[in-house]
Amino acid sequence: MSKICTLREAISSIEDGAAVAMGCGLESLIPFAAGYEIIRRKKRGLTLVAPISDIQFDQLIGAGSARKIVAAWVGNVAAGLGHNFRRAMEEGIPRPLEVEEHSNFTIALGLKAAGMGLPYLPTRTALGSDFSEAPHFRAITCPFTGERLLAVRAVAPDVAILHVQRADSEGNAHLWGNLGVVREAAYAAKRVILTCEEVVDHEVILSDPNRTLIPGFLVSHVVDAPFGSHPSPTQGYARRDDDFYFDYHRQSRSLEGFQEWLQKWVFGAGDHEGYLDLLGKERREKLKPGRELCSPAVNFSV
Amino acid sequence: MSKICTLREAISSIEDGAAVAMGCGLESLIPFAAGYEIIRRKKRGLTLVAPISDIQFDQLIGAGSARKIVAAWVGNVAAGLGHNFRRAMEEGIPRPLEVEEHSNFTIALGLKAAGMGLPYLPTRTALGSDFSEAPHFRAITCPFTGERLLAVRAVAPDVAILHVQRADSEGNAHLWGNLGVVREAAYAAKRVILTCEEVVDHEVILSDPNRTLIPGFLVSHVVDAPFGSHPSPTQGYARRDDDFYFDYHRQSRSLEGFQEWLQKWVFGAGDHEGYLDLLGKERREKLKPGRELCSPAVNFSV
Amino acid sequence: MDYTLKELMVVAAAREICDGEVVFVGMRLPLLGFAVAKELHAPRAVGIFENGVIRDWPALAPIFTMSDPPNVSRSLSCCGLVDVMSLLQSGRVDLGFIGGAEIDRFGNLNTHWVEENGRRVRLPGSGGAADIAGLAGRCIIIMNHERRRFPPKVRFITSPGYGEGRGWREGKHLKGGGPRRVITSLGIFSFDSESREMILSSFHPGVSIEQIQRETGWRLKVAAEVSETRSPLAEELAAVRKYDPKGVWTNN
Amino acid sequence: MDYTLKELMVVAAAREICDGEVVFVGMRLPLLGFAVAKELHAPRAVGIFENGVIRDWPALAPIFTMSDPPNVSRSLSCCGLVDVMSLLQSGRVDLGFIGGAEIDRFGNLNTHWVEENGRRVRLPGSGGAADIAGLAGRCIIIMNHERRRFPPKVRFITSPGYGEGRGWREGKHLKGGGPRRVITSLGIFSFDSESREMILSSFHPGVSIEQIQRETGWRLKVAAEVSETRSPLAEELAAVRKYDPKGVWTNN
Repeated sequence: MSKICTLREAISSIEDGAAVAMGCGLESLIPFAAGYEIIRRKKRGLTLVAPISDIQFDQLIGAGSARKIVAAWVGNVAAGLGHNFRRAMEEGIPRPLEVEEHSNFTIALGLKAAGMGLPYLPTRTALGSDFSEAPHFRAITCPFTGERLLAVRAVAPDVAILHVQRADSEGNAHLWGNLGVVREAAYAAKRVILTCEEVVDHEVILSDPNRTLIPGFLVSHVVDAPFGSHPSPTQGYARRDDDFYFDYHRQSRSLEGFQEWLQKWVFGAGDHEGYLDLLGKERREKLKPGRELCSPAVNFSV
Repeated sequence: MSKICTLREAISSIEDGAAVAMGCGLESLIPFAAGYEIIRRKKRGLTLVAPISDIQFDQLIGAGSARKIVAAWVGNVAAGLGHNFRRAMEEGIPRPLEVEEHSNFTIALGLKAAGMGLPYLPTRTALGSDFSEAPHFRAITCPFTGERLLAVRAVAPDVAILHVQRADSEGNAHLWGNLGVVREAAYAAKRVILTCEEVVDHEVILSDPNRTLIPGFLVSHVVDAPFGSHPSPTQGYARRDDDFYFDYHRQSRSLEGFQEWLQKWVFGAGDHEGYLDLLGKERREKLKPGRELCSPAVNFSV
Repeated sequence: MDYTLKELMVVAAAREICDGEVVFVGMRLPLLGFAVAKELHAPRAVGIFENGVIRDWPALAPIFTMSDPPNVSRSLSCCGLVDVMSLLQSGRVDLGFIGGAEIDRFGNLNTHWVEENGRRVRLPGSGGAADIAGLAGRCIIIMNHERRRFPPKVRFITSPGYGEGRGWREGKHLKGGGPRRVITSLGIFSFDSESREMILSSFHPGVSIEQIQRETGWRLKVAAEVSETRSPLAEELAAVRKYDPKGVWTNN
Repeated sequence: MDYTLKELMVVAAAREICDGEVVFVGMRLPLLGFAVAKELHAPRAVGIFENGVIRDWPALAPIFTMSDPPNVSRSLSCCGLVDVMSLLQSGRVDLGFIGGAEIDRFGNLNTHWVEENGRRVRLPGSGGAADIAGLAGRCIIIMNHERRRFPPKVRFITSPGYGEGRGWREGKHLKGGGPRRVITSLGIFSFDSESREMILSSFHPGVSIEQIQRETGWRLKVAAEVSETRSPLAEELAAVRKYDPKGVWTNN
């Protein structure tokens, strides 16, 4: 049963107020195309979940889609602060924002707990950090050693939006490169929406089962979205578009600048195809990876 | 700095009384060659750690190497009971045996806990199972939800002996096929001894970093041991030798029969090369996989 | 009969699998049952194995263990034991097949130790059975039906069924639904939704209820609508024989 | 001087890495420092990144983030965040580099919020810094040295140093060794083994102790053997420039 659909259909399945994990590869594999469509579909009251999301959360905050952030870091990795995040936190613009503060490790453990079907996981990190005083952490004691540990409450998103290199029509997905918390998010969420560089035959998936990090039975929608992580990189398919981040940083400094940015790149583009047109062929060509560096085959012979 | 050495050197580094994880791929990748060398080197008082080990633990128990088993299952997967395990448990022959009882999931969590640097991990499994009354389990309560859970004490072996498809001289290892608890054991143990089908150039490792499941800095010894998992399979290199298991089951039914088996296949063979000679070329050829089923390349281009 | 008892059991196992379900398979008869279900009424079922293999079609060749190369090659996903057990613990596994050396009237299984002639016999232990028994959406138990294997109360609970009956699983905080069916060499049992006791729902062709009672260590409860086990259909038998052409697993 | 201040800082960072060590690298100056150390005195050092990348040689091309393809391709291992953090939490990481918006005299770092002109300014948060600060064998902190960034006590502890001094980390059950060195744009600090307070151990060429005091929000402790920071050697500078030929990171 094919789960392939348009980006619009996939994003329309997300309800206002949902908890959405996205940007789980850290600085790569960020599903920006899906984020833009969330803004176009005017989703409201979302809880956004990821360790760091580079500028994705800043965009969604500025567009008014987010009510709450569950994250370790919100900003612009190459350029510094996130201006929309600041405006929301400091002035409630465009609306007030709640933050469940984490470190990279604790949010990963929160997702991992949910994906393991557990209400919490213990850790030794974040002890002594002021943010660990928040109610999603609890001081606990090891029942064997008596050691003091920190319990991290499970983080169970309603949906995880994940960008991957290739998937079949049932949502079985191959990923490579750095994996961040992609797998943890896929297991933690009630369901997964995939955007992918390529939809491939089921046969391709079966030919290398060790790369199948997301089994299709966790997935509800599969969207064919080449360059869907732009401006973030996808190993083997797209380089990072550094200029895009710097331009965004400059333009989003003022609220008006951000609105203009949004008007051009999100609403004006209309959809992912329009966005790619707007980027232009030349820029897209520059972002394509260079000389192939292919993995050697391994033998699954029986 | 090369860590390549002989099987004898690697096994000699294990001290009497050590806790040794081996057989962590479940029914495949079992480091039988290393187990035989443990018997030849007359190691004593070992604690053996694995979910199931097919007949490997039965062999080591019969040879008198083991004092304690930390496992979920000890027997002969295709043929049934483990005769040496029964003799040790029922009659103390050749010596009494202590068992730390687990399920597959709880021992995996024990290893995972150690590998994460934690003294325990919580779970919902084994509640209501009589073996969970043992002191390596404790009833606990979730600090957030109040739910009843089970704490599994960390299992931290002194050494993990892992058979892998390929490794470089520093111990960076590529694995594929089913992974069992190989990775958990590598992270949990104080150090890792690798036996591998092939020693490859560092370049091969770098060409597919997603297959590197064990980084070399966890590894102390690398042994070039093709067919080192015989009679268990290694995906892409060796089929399962079913007859070997059935023969073992028959011969080990009596203590005398096991002694004869041991004399022939372990002491008589003298070393891994002698063992392969004893198997014979024809049998080895039959155990080699058939037509290649190669994974397609993925692109790591930048 | 133009089929063997084990073929009947395989078919009964296959019938328990619904389309699209995620199934912890196990070896031998359930493995065949999974193949039969995939072939016939459950083409979209997915099989999970404790070693980390997830498959959406049967192994490429007959296998003795779940880690044999034909069960690994061309699988949907190869991951680790913690991954598949996480799927189980988080409620993603609809169904699991398990067995044991002993079963009691509340469906508890023992694979740790039994007594024979007053002598303690040590068995292999849980493996993943306790995990599946506790956490799968529902469990199907497959057993040889002999009186010594059907005591009123197992000596040791390896894999919990309904413990001491009604409310016991809830009291133990077990997340999975517990045993749904016991498929034995003599008949098929379900469990009373109130008392949680095993109830005979069908007897295999040629087997009498009295015979089943003789091989059972407690006073048998029989369903009002008890009937003969439905014989395998021709297409079911064909599917069994496609995957076990030499009868390695299904010859009596 | 025939080198920039940032080149000096990169070289100082590189000198902290011993051969064979496993290092949580981070971006910018420490990333360059790692490359310099690999090139010169620590060829067997291994770099770990929070996104799951483990490398034993520098990225293939200049990068802005640790997930840029040149940092991923031809790495030693690509795994997940939980994997590398597990290595950290289990004591396998010898050294980590971190930074912050504010640091206080016990080496505590704040990257959550500060005040500017009485107005609260929200910063990005911890990322992985709190994890590294708590769990790495030892930490090296890299900071721009300005008085507003060096208050006596940070407003918010994101990444703990020695807290309130002696015994504080132990009381918090922190497993890692804590900050070993602070490399600033004015000098290099170590920590008193008793009081756990920052101590100036060297001032950069051309910088006076008085100047450092002026840019520090508390009464500076100065090591008895304080000296000028050792200038980069020619080979050290050559290595820096090999990896940052255009001075993207190291131009002042």
